[in-house]
Amino acid sequence: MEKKLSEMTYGEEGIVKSIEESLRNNVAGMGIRTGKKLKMVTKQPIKGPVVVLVDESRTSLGLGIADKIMVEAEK
Amino acid sequence: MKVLLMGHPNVGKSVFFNRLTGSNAIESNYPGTTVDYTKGYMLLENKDVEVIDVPGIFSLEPKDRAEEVSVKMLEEEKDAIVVCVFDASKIERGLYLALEIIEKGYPVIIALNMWDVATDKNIAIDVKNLEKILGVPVIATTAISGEGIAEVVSRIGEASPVKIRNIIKNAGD
Amino acid sequence: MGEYTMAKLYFGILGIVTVLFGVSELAVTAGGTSFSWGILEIPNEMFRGGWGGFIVLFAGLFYLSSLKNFSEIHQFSKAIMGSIMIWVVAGLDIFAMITESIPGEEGWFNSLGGFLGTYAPPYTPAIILLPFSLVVIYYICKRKAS
Amino acid sequence: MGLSVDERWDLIDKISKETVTFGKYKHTLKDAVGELTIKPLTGIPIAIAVLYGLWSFFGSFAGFFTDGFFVSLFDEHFLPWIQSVFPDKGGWLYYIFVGDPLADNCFEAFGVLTSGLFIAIGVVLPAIIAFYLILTLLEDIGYMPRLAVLIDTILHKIGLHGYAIVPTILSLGCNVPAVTASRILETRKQRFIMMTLLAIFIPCGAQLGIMEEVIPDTMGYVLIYLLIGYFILGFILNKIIPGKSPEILIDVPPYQRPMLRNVRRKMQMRIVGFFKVAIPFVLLGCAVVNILYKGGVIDWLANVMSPLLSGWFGVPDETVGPLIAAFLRKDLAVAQLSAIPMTSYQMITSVVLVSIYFPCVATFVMILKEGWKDLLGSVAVLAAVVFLYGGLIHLIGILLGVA
Repeated sequence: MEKKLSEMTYGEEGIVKSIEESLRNNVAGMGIRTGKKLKMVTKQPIKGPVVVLVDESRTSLGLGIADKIMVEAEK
Repeated sequence: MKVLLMGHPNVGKSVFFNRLTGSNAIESNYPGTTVDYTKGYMLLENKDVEVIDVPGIFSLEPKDRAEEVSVKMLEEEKDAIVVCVFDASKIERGLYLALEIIEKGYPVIIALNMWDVATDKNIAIDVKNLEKILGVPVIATTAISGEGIAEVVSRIGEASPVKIRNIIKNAGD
Repeated sequence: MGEYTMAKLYFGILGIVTVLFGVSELAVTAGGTSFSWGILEIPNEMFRGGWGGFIVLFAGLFYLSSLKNFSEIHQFSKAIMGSIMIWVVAGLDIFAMITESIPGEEGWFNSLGGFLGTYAPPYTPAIILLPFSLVVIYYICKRKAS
Repeated sequence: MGLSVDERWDLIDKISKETVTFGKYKHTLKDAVGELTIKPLTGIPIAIAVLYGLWSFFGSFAGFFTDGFFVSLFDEHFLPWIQSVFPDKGGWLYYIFVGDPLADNCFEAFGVLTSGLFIAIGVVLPAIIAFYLILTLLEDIGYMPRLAVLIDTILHKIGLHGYAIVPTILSLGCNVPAVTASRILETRKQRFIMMTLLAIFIPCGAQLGIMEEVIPDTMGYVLIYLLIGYFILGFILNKIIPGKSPEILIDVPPYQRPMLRNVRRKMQMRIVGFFKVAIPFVLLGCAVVNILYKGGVIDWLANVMSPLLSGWFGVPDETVGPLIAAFLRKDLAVAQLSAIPMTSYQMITSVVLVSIYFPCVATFVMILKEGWKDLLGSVAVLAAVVFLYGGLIHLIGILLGVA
């Protein structure tokens, strides 16, 4: 099922499907790219940032950024 | 000739720097800004060579002013040798930055730092093969214990610019 | 599963005691008079009693929440965190004692009697909990060994 | 020559497939504890415990040196000695360097060599060392990014993001390096908001040390007023300043054991840096204020400013002296306030005023380096804030019946 990164629930894993063009350079250095598997570690309440696990390293993204990344969630 | 240490934040770069230069490090301000960086000297083939510890960045597309300075420092030292220091357990991110620097035509030598952490995480890297594909020296290091640092020093001279085309070709076979 | 029954029982009891300590610290602070019983003294002070008590309370809750599925690493780490929080509060209570004990009222340094007197009971709840919280180290080592 | 982002990743994928094998990885205890500290439900109580530790250590450590040793060293030994050996009692030089010949403690003497040295070495030095020690440890362990993630939600409301906690906390040591650190924020709007908030609402370590020493009972209220001001002003600035506020995007590194050598080097750098800025201004501040007193300027100003000070802010007219000193050093100003007789609510108000009304000269210069337009903007905001917020605190006092 394809959804936004921001909509993933705690502990869910997924594969990045697409990243909005304007963001690609920004998140590239962090190792986030299409085809990469990531896991949601935690979401902060009240529209706070999310923390995802990519290649065993944790990156925190603001919710607005997470909205612009689409993932194919695994179930 | 100058040696630039570049890499992500939190990969033990400053420990690495201390190992290379001993204790004669100087804190400096980048001209016109207030971003701090450290420089020092290391002995290379009986000559004192300046080593600059460039503030950590994730890519050459700066996202804030501190990162802008790092990129500018690289651009100003056209004839520098760049030592890329990565976290070996996050090699893909590291290669991203290294490729960006190689594409700009700098001679690069790669230190896969925190090798012990990668081993703990059961990540195995074929250093010889990586070296063959990239065409630049690749060395496994653990800066905290000092492992591999001597090899980095002895092989700095081997660094030379590589064409990205060759890397693509080598990766193909 | 069975090998952790002891641990669960231990941290269950420790958790309950810790929560009780935390709650009573908060109550004493709100009430406005300090409370002393045996070697236990609960200070009536916004900082150590109020803020510190809040942390002790949460340390207890961390212990209790680690009980379910204790052997699982993420659950067990809650017990570690509970202990670490007690170490923070107790450690700084002890540090405060040390810094008070050395300088003297008259002259530069305290008399030996005055120095030792600072360390006599009663103690704050966190200091009393401290030795019991150290048990977590045994379980960390045990886990590392296996 | 250059590759696009996607091409580069494709290449890395190929390389990595040939050279790297990822084994089965199981979470270690370090990872598990790391996750606990970043999840809101467990992370927030832990953050509260960390702040408790920071504060408690700060108080004990600074108290040990200041109350335990420096106070008696300065008041009982140094002060009587210098009062007796300094020549020409009653002359200008004596007044500037030693101050009040009858004073029995180094706060009230207010000379360059008495209060000036005592504040710089006896009070501020221990406070700064304690603060930077903990801060450096937290940084080197890798806790700061976690704190940044936890607090992002709140800071987002004031146009910043979580990483702004780094300059904010750094600023509790000294505003000067904190202005520098605000460069980690991406846009000009964010940096402007950050610098303005730092300069106005964050008390520096020197000020905290002095407050802990002279007004320990009312200090909590001062901090609460400053904290509330920080968020109110941030919220307003975020609404009125044009520009973008990008969101947080940071790496959360695993915990590391701090390297002693690194910690030592960083501490040394920070403390030396601090003292280069602090000492000259503390001493200069004492001298300037004493000259103005002696020349009658302060009494004259106190009269002129009376309607504003006692009328609008509700503080004694004598606070004009400390307000002038605050231009140079905030710690000096707070120390000076403690010698003026007033009610405790007036004390809270005037300490808050001294803190917010103007950044110290060193900070001022740092902001100027970032651009004079930003500085002018900051000063304009500041003037409005001091006037309104000072009045508001007075009003609250009147409503509570304590002013």
